Amino acid sequence: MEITLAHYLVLSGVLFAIGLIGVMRRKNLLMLFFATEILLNATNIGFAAIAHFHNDLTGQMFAFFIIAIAASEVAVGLGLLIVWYKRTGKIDLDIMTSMRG
Amino acid sequence: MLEPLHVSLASLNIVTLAPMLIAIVGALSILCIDMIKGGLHKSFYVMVSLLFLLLDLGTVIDFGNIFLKNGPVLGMFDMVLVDGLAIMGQIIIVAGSMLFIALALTSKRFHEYNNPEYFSLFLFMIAGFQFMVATDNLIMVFVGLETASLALYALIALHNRSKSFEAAVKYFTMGALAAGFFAFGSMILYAITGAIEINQIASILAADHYANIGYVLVAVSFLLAAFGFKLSMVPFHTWTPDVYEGSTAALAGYMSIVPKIAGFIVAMRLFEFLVHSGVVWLQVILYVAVVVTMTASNIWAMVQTDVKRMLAYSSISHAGFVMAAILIGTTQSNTALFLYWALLSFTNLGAFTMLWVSRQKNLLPGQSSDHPFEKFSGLIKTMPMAAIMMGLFMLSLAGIPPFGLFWGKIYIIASAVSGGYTVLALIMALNSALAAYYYLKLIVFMFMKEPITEYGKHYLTNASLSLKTIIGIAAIGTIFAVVAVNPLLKVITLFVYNSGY
Amino acid sequence: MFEAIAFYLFAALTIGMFTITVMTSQALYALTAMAAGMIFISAFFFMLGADFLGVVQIIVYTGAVMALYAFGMMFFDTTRTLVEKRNNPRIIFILGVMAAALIVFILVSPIISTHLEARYPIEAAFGNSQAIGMILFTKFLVPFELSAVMLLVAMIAGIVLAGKKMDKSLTLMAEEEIALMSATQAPKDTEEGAH
Amino acid sequence: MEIYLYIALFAPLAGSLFSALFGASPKTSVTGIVASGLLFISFVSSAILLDYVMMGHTVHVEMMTWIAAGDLYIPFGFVVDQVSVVMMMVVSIVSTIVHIYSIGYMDHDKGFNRFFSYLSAFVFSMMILVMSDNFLGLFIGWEGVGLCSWLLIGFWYHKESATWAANEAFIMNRIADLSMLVGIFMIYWNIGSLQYDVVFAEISNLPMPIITWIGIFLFVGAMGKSAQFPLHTWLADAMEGPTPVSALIHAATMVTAGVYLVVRANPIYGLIPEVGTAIASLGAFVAMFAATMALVNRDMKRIVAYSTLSQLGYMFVAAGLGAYWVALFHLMAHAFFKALLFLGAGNVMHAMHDELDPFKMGGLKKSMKFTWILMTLASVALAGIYPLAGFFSKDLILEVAFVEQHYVLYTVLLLTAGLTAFYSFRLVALIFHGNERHLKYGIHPHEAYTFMLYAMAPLAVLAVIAGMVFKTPYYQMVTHMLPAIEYHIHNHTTFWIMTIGTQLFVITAIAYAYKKYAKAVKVDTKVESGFFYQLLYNQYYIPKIYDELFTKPYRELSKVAWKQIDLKIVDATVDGIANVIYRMGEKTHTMQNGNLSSMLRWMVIGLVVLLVLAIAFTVGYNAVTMRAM
Amino acid sequence: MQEHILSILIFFPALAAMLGFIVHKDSARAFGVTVAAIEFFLSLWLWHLYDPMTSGMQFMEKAPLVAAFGINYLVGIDGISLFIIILATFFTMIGIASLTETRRVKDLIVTLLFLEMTMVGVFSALDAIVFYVFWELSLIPMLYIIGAWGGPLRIYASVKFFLYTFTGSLVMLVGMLFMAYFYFQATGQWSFSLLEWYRLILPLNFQLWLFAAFFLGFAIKVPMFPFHTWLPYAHGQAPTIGSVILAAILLKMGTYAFVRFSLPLFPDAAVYFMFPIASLAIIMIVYTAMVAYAQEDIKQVVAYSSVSHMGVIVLGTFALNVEGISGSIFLMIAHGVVSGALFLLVGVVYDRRHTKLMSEFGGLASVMPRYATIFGIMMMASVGLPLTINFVGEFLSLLGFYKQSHGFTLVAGTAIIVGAIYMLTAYKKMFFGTVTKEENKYLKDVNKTELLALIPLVVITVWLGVYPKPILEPISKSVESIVQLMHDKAQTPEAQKRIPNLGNPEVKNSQQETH
Repeated sequence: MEITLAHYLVLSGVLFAIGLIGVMRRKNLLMLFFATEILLNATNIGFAAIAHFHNDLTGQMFAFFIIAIAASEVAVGLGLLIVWYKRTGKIDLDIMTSMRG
Repeated sequence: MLEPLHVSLASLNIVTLAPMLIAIVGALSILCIDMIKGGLHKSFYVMVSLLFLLLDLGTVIDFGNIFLKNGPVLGMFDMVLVDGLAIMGQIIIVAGSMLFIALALTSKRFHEYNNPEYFSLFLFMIAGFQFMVATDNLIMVFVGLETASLALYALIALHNRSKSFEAAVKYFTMGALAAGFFAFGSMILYAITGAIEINQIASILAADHYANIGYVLVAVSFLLAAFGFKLSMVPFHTWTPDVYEGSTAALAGYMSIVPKIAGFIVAMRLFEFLVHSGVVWLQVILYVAVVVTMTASNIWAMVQTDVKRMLAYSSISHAGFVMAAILIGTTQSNTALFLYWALLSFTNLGAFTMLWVSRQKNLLPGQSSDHPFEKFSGLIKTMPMAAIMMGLFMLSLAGIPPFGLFWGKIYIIASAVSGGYTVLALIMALNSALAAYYYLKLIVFMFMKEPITEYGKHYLTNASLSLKTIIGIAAIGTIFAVVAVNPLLKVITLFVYNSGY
Repeated sequence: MFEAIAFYLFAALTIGMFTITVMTSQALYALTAMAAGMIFISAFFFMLGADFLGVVQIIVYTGAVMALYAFGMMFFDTTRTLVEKRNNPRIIFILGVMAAALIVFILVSPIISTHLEARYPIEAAFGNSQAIGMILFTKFLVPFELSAVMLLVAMIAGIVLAGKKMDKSLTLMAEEEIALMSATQAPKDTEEGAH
Repeated sequence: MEIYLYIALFAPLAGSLFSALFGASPKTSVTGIVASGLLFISFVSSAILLDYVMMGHTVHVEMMTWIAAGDLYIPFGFVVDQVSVVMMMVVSIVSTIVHIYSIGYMDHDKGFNRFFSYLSAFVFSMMILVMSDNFLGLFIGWEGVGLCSWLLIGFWYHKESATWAANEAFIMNRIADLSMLVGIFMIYWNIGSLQYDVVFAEISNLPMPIITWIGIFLFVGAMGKSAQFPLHTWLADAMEGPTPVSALIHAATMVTAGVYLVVRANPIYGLIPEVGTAIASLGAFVAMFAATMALVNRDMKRIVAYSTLSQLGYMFVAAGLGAYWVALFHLMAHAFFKALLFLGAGNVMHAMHDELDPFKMGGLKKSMKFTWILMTLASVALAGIYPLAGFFSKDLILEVAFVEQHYVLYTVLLLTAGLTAFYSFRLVALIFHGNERHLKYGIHPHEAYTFMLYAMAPLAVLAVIAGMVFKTPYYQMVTHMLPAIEYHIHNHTTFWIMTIGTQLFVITAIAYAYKKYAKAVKVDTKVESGFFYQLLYNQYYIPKIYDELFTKPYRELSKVAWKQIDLKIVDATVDGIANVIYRMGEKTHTMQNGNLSSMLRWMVIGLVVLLVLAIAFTVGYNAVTMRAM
Repeated sequence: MQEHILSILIFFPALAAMLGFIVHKDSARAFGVTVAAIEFFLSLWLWHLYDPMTSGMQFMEKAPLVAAFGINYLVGIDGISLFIIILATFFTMIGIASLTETRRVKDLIVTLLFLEMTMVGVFSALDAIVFYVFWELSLIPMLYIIGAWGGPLRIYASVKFFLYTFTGSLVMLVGMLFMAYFYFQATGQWSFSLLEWYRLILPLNFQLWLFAAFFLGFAIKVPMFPFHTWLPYAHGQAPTIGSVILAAILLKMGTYAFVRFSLPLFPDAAVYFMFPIASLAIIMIVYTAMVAYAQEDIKQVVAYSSVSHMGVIVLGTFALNVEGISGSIFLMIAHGVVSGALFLLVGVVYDRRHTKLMSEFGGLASVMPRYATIFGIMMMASVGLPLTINFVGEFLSLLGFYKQSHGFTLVAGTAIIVGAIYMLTAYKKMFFGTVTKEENKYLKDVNKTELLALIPLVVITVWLGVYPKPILEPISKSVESIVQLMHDKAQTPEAQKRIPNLGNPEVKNSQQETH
């Protein structure tokens, strides 16, 4: 049984879906950010696999940059979270509804 | 072992990086200046930023001249693409930023302007957007986009009040999700084509005769979702009103112009080749998306009680309107897109600045948002000039001739007509009527109602000479737009046509 | 065969870990599970011959990102369980499953493309890291530099946002207060800037 | 001669404008005198023109262009020919007299000046009507007299009944005017001109149905002005106006405009005898119909008005039967004696303090001798007793009917003649004879101003001699234009039997009237409660029917149109669309509930929808391409 | 100066309005009157310069606006627009002169002057986009006038007015763009010049669609049934000056546009839609007359009467022959004068009593005789009495349409009946009877200022009723060229039959001169 590209892609898809579920169901902002990390990681697997099966480095490069982006996002995200937490004492997103309509 | 690579410097075209580098250098120098001598007045930073942006704009315009002579230029291992779209986009980005950065010169003190980092981030953001439009490499797009977005999140939050934090967090989170979409979409495109340059993707797909149509569509779905977020297409628009409300009027106005044009340019590069290759699905989806975005946001804008939120919905609707140009996909429509956006920048600049000058620091008791309609009640009696200006911008937004946006509007509708999208043209026209309602609502408040005294005190208190000048510029740009339309049209057509769009 | 076993093993592990991350109500569990999941992912990278990527994955994610999150968690004091209200979990479930099903459905079909050609082929002759280095500093130089800028932006943003500067709103403070504050805090601020 | 034409035409206008200058100021007799004087001038000019026309000339002037667009060319053109000059004379004589009379009659009225302004304006309009040389010019006058009639009926505007009657008159006339306009349109589009000479020259070239329709439409127009059934109700109500107005407008001149039109358009009607017969039949019917209503009415002026209506019927019989000159002749004679009758009635009213019910009068011959004489004279003339004017003109119509072998018409007209005599003398008897019933109401009658009586005198003279003296010269003159047909019963025996028989019949009717009403008035309750009496008294219930059938439904329908249709359907639809859109906004903008989680969900939903669509499309696409392969 | 007189005429009021901001508010009215008077005399001068013997456009001016897109500032007038322009300047002058408003007069004056610019602009524009610009721009001053100086429901009324007309004109805009696109396809160049569009002969099905698009915009403006419901509100709530201008000029834009755009551009479609439109016109005439009859508010009566009269105008326009079209254009002017005057008159009594309900009045004829007289004259003009201005137009319009259909004209002719019914009834309610209300007993009659406005209108009403030639002749001449153009362009046999061929109008004109 050979592991094909499709296997990796399916894995990537499944992980992405898990990420989506997390994004949708998390009310804790911190854990919501975890879910977005999962999304990016899922994509990374896909890129690496495609790069492998196409025998091409570009995919790996893309994955590399995605990792960089993910790291930056964490920094900014945490920064935002901290100010928010300092202001409200909570990181529950359900209280974040002062603007609506 | 690896052979050393010999790359001639000339072939790199390093100069293509110049505009972005100027912005980055500007950002860095602001940081350095702050380190050397802190506590400088914000006007200093505004002027420094303006200077760098001016340089930036100068180089871009210079590229424009070169482009008209030589056609599109690739640089830095084909990472940087300087074609008409990129130049037009950069001009709008940089010029728009110049106009909006000056809005920091308020008479009141606001938290963010006392932080030099604000200006530095602002310039970084511009660099990010410039990278984003000046390439057709998806990685570059992605990284540029993220650079700009991260800076933007920080800029919003720097306003330092809970609403702005809330706005930033919402924007950030949704942005992260959209980034995931973008990444996944690019991955699928890469999977089927092995390329991440849009023009190569296009040619490979064409060579395959779209054999993997399913994959293409899934990829397009993801990318549409990602850009739908950036361009605030329904139902990916939900961040827009909240973020606009949470940030300052100045920044909200900025967001309604600059990030979107960057998004449009990428969307243009990404989707138009698909539309042209007869991917019916995409045409239909775009059609539906355009119509729904325009209509739904117009309807929602009607029921708003806050002017800034109303303008947020209105900017969604404008985005939908302009998205139609991408759907139509002719040279005329792409020209119309730029024309429309250029004109919109002036009008929106004016409208948001009018909000900005009326900004008070604290909400009054019973006031739930910064700019409720009641605040503008009877403005014609208390401050006639302000009322007339605001009225002017509203009329322009509503597309009443001969004010700025009207010309953009007719050109887009005309392109729809000549592109064969008659029904779309009608829908667009009728949507303008819907939109007129809420713009009119503000006019009604300003011109036809009695002033509410407690708000009267707070109007125009944030105004300064520079802000008034900007309003003046915006007003002149709006009123006399007709003079500029012809040259703009000629230039834009040249740029767009020569870029192959 | 070995590859298959490894794939399924790690796939199961990753999916499991991430499911825990998404489903658990304990932030600590979630964090731990995610860190584990990240490491398992790096296994795929190694399997796929992307050694460099695998290493980066471990260092950046498990090292840097997770550390950041851990700091954050300590700050937020979220080790206690956080009760998350869910209004309609069914929608989430349906949407999630649908998304997964759709993606899987489309991805199981084989990719047939005759025009694929590797433009930066992975050559066995030299190591992956070398190849990466090669193209990273030629072809991908600009994105690389740009991501440096991006990281700088992220850093500035993080510092500005999380720093003390945001504790008090300059917008709302009176003029005298600011004067007072800058007098007392000025040295500190510069110190912070120097870091 | 043209100068006289202009004088005849514009002198009344000058009078009107002069009086109008004083419209808002208090009474000055100057206005009355000047207006009357100017009318007299007009009369003199008309007389000069008559003389000129008698010599066989006609005067035709074109003053200026009025409307010219495309092929349409309508000037202000005026013609004085044999027909119009007769009308001009009638109009100018009667109006001059009425003007002078009014100086006395309106003596105490606040609106004295205004009155003369309106009255002279009326004369001017009438002059335009008769002198115009084209149909549209005629229409100007036609509408002008309508306007003045409206003004004058509603002269006492504080009276509800007066203003109501004024509006009724105007609106009813408008109905007819529409038909007239349509007639004019037809003429224009078929002939290309509205000038009489052109039209009459070309009319015979048109296909028969078109001529017929033109005839019908024009006649319907005439019906309105001449108050023919079914557009007659306004005339009786118009008696709300001051009595001189009734004398001038609603007896002598305006109401005869319809007859004038038919006479004028004789080249048209000459081609369509069937329409003529219909006109004659309608005329006969109206003659009878109006006379019956006059029998029982208790309003002096209304009785006279019905008699006018009845006489108009006579005229239409003549005109319908092609005896245009006879119609015109009766028109003229009728103008004199009917105006006289009205003015007499005016005197009575004055004396009786505007009491109109003859049953509340009586024995007035003592205090108002001259009036009595004049009114009796007029009534005799109306009844058609030899040798007064009515005899010559009315009996001629009977002869016409007989000669043309319309025996039914003849019988009807004959009977009507009897009725006419009866009700005329019923009125005279009730007013001037018997007990002085008015004393009961504390009214002490007095004779009118002498100058008013003098003013009436010429009319009396004309009423007496018009038939005898004018008949021959008139005949000679008008037959230049109108078909010259002598209506003689060639059998002398028949002629004499008929003439004497008619006279006897009429005299019997007079005698009966005197017998019944001259002495004491017995109110026969049995008769009065009878069906026929009530039917006649209520004018055949026609006003009521109109009210129920047209006025009320129209009012209700209008209400429905406004409240139900306009507000609730048309406007509500527009507002409804707007509201639906707005509601949609209100309902759906809660989608933006501010919760980040749902925002994210919206994004995922969007993505999933896109994916579903993508896959659906792919599956469909593949299926199609597979089949194609 | 003569060659730029139209531009001067258009932009002078706007320029003056700008300066008007500086004028002290006490002198604002005097300033407004001065400017409006100058403008009026300029327009009279224009008439003086106008050569009535030519049927084409005169005083043409052209300047490129957006050359790349074929938009030019192109203005010019012919006999049709000339008099409406004069009417507009005249009414602005009269309106300002008789202004009784006391609240924020300066704003009002400035707004009115801007409005004047747009009005003159609409009627002199020969480029579709320029036309559209002025067309839309005219909404804004009106919106402000109604919304700021109006009655209690003013905001609803003004917004409704704006949105309704705006929606219609947007559809029209799409039509215009389509038209330009056709021109582009035919010639390879964008152009919005009407005169160049006239040369296009479109296939029937395109004509139908385009006609419909234009129609919607115009019909709402006219306003035609069933798009008329904004009008009663607008009139009901607008201040006197607003109603006057709205009724006298703004409504005419719609019917004018029919003549300028719909007929010559789409002759076949005009014939195709002739009867449907005539039906609508008849519904307008009869139905709104009935609605007018049911009104309780005198201003609403006049407002609905406007709709009814506009029906006659539309009918005349779609007679598609010289008589009908000339008549309808003349009626536009006539109706402008008469309804303008009627609204002024209603304003007189409103100023005194602050109510417009007819039941509040009664017997005014004895209290205000001069007022009653003038009202009476205008009312009679409104019901179309001969020798008043309205008659000429009404007669010609109906006469014209009679050529096309007997039955329709017969029904439409009921205008003269139903018109009389509501007008006379209203007049009776207001002026006749006895004075019952104490407040009405001492009402002042019209004063000098009001007479200043009303007397000229009375004079015009009678003068043009008696001697319409100076206006009718140039109109007729210009209409002839339009009809001929339509005939020449007509493709369907039906259209060729219905639109008369005038032969060579020049030859015919000279013949008429000798005549």
